[in-house]
Amino acid sequence: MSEVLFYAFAAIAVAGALGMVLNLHNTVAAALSLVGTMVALGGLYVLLEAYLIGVLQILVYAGAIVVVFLFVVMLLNLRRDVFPAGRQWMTKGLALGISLVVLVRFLRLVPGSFGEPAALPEGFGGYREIGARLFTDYVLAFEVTSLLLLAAMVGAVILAKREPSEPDGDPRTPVSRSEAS
Amino acid sequence: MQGEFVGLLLLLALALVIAGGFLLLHRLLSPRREFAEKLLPFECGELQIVSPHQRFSVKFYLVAMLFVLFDLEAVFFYPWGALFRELGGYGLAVMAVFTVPLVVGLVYEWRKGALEW
Amino acid sequence: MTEVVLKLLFIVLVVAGGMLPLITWIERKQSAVMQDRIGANRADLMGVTLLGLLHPAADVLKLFSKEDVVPEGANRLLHLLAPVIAFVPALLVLAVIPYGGAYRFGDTTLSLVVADVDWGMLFVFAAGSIATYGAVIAGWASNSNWGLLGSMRASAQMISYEVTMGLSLVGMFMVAGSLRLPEIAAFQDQSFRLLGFLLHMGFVEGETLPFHLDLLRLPMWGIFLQPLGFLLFLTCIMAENKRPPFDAPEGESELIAGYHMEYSGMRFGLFYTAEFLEVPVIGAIVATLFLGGWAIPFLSQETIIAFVAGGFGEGFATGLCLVLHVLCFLTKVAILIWLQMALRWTLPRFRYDQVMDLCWKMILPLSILNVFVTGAGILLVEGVIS
Amino acid sequence: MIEEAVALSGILFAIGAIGALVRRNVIVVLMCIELMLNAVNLALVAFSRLWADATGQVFVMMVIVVAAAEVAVGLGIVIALFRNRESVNVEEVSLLKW
Repeated sequence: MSEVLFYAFAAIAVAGALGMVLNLHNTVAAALSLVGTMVALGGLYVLLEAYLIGVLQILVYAGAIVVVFLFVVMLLNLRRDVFPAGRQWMTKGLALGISLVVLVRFLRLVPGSFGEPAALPEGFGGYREIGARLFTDYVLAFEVTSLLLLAAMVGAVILAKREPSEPDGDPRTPVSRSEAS
Repeated sequence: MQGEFVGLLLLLALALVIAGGFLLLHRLLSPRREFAEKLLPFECGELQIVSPHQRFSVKFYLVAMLFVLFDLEAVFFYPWGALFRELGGYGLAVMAVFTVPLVVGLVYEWRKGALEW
Repeated sequence: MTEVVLKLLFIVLVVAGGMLPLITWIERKQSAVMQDRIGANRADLMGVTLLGLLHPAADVLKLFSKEDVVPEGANRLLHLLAPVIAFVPALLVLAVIPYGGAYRFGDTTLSLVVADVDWGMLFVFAAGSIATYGAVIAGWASNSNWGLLGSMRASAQMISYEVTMGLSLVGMFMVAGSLRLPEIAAFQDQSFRLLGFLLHMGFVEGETLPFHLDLLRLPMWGIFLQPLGFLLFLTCIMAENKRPPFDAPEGESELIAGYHMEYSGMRFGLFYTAEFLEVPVIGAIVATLFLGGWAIPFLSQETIIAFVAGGFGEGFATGLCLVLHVLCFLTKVAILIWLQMALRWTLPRFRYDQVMDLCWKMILPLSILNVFVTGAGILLVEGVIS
Repeated sequence: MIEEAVALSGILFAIGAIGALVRRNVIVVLMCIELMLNAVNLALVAFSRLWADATGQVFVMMVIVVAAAEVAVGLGIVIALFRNRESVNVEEVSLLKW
């Protein structure tokens, strides 16, 4: 049962990833296939007994991070972004080649290189164990996290927000018609 | 524990079947009398003057960005809240230290006008 | 396995099959009563109208017989996918909500929840965040100005209230000490002494309170332990459902219908079903978290079983308890559905900037404050709870 | 199942890396970077299961935070770029390549 589910989720994850990379015309659809990958990964985490991480994967990656991507795509109106035909085929071929060679070597390493999985303690992967680790052993990392979030908050506002002197449409209407192209 | 997820998967399958079945049944039952005017996007009986392919105000990005960052804050709050009894006063202090920068960030956004609509 | 299937069928039949049609009828009847009208009473089957109870069936038939229009220039695949994405999470949430406690029949324990997962409440949040995509894609895929405006408003509102919805609940997690919904519900199946903190902080000598003060009790429900959390959470979860007074994304008078404007027939029907499905789901979540779930006030499970088992035997007592608990839960859900309807027809629509201000400038700071006040409170008067 | 999970993480990482190198839409490049971070998360979870040690899962939480911060700032940069150059093509944003 769980083997079948594993392969089903893995197939969805790979299909979503490929759909994102290969979709050249529609960035919204690319973002949505990424959502498929994220949800499938959440299922894989649950199969690997990482229950809290599984739900956080869906909550944060699928439910929050990709939403921001989608917002920016819609914000910039990238409904159809067809770029001029590619140049630099050399560079790209090289990138593709090296990545594939590394991948094949990696995949040949994996089979049989791990032993049997260790026996699981009670409550493994639940929020109690993760939380206990996070708030005691790794409390410094946890505190520094909030500084990272603060830095991101300040940085994003400075980068994205215009000064009040610049026109940004009527503050009462959500769509700024002045930017319509 | 994984047995608990059988119910979730079954309900997911059921929901997909219901939704798909409804759409399929509708497809089979509904009449089809299409003509060009009917297929136009609804604009109070007029042709579209402004294309919907236009850019949006950056406010939506700012809200989305704030959402992601505060959502992560909340993600750390959930297990902390459930473990609060075990952590006690130490936990409260840890979380206070964690929250201060985020409150500073919120005040900063507020003063910068990123929360204005 | 069969047990899971039976529980699944029960909730789907009760909620989706029973409550859902009833709610559309109640909505119309209640609005009629509040506006001094008669309300839905025309649909009849050979002269029988049943107070308009045939209207839900007529609505479904009508939706099926409408033409399936996909507007020109729409993205056909995403246009089809959006209502499914909006509908599935709304139904999926039902799996983690306990509609009864855990009951021992001999050697087996029957727990009345489909999926007793460790992080039930986080699953509710995750499902809600997935539902955002339904709104975003619906407006974007249908190539319409109104639809796009509605979907941008809807998604910004939904993601904003998602954050505060989570944060306003942290206080309740702290009090109940769990993220697991059955545990939170079972925690509320007891009562506390209003003045118990006098004892625990050492103001009263001895082991127990005087008898008349000991009688002063309240059920240990979230609404009494977390009154602010209850108000904030109810506001947030109603805003998340985008029903009035938070219906700026689809305000009829400004955006016509918002993000599902270009939808007809059953495609629209799925959006409509999702929106109405969320009414009982919200009722069930709020009841479980703040109104004690299946718990009967002042009569805990042990009390009932111990009282009835004396005369009728253990098995009968447990069965009776099960039935009473499920009925109690459904009653609470019904009360909360009524509350949502009453609010929906009482309050005028918020302006969009007011919706966002309410979220980021009022509820967010208040919910963070609530967390720390609750924390300090628990540490100070730990004795009140227990 | 663990070996398969690690292999899958390698495949996803490779897809992400290829996409980040080949695609020219900045937003897609950022999405590919997210995919690579996710591949690493999958490997962390798989190894955490292998050794029955929850530390890997704590790391995953940290990676999630980093990913979110990266998205917020990265997309802020994209918006600022777009405002100045009306393009999201990485090849047109080569000012630093002088």
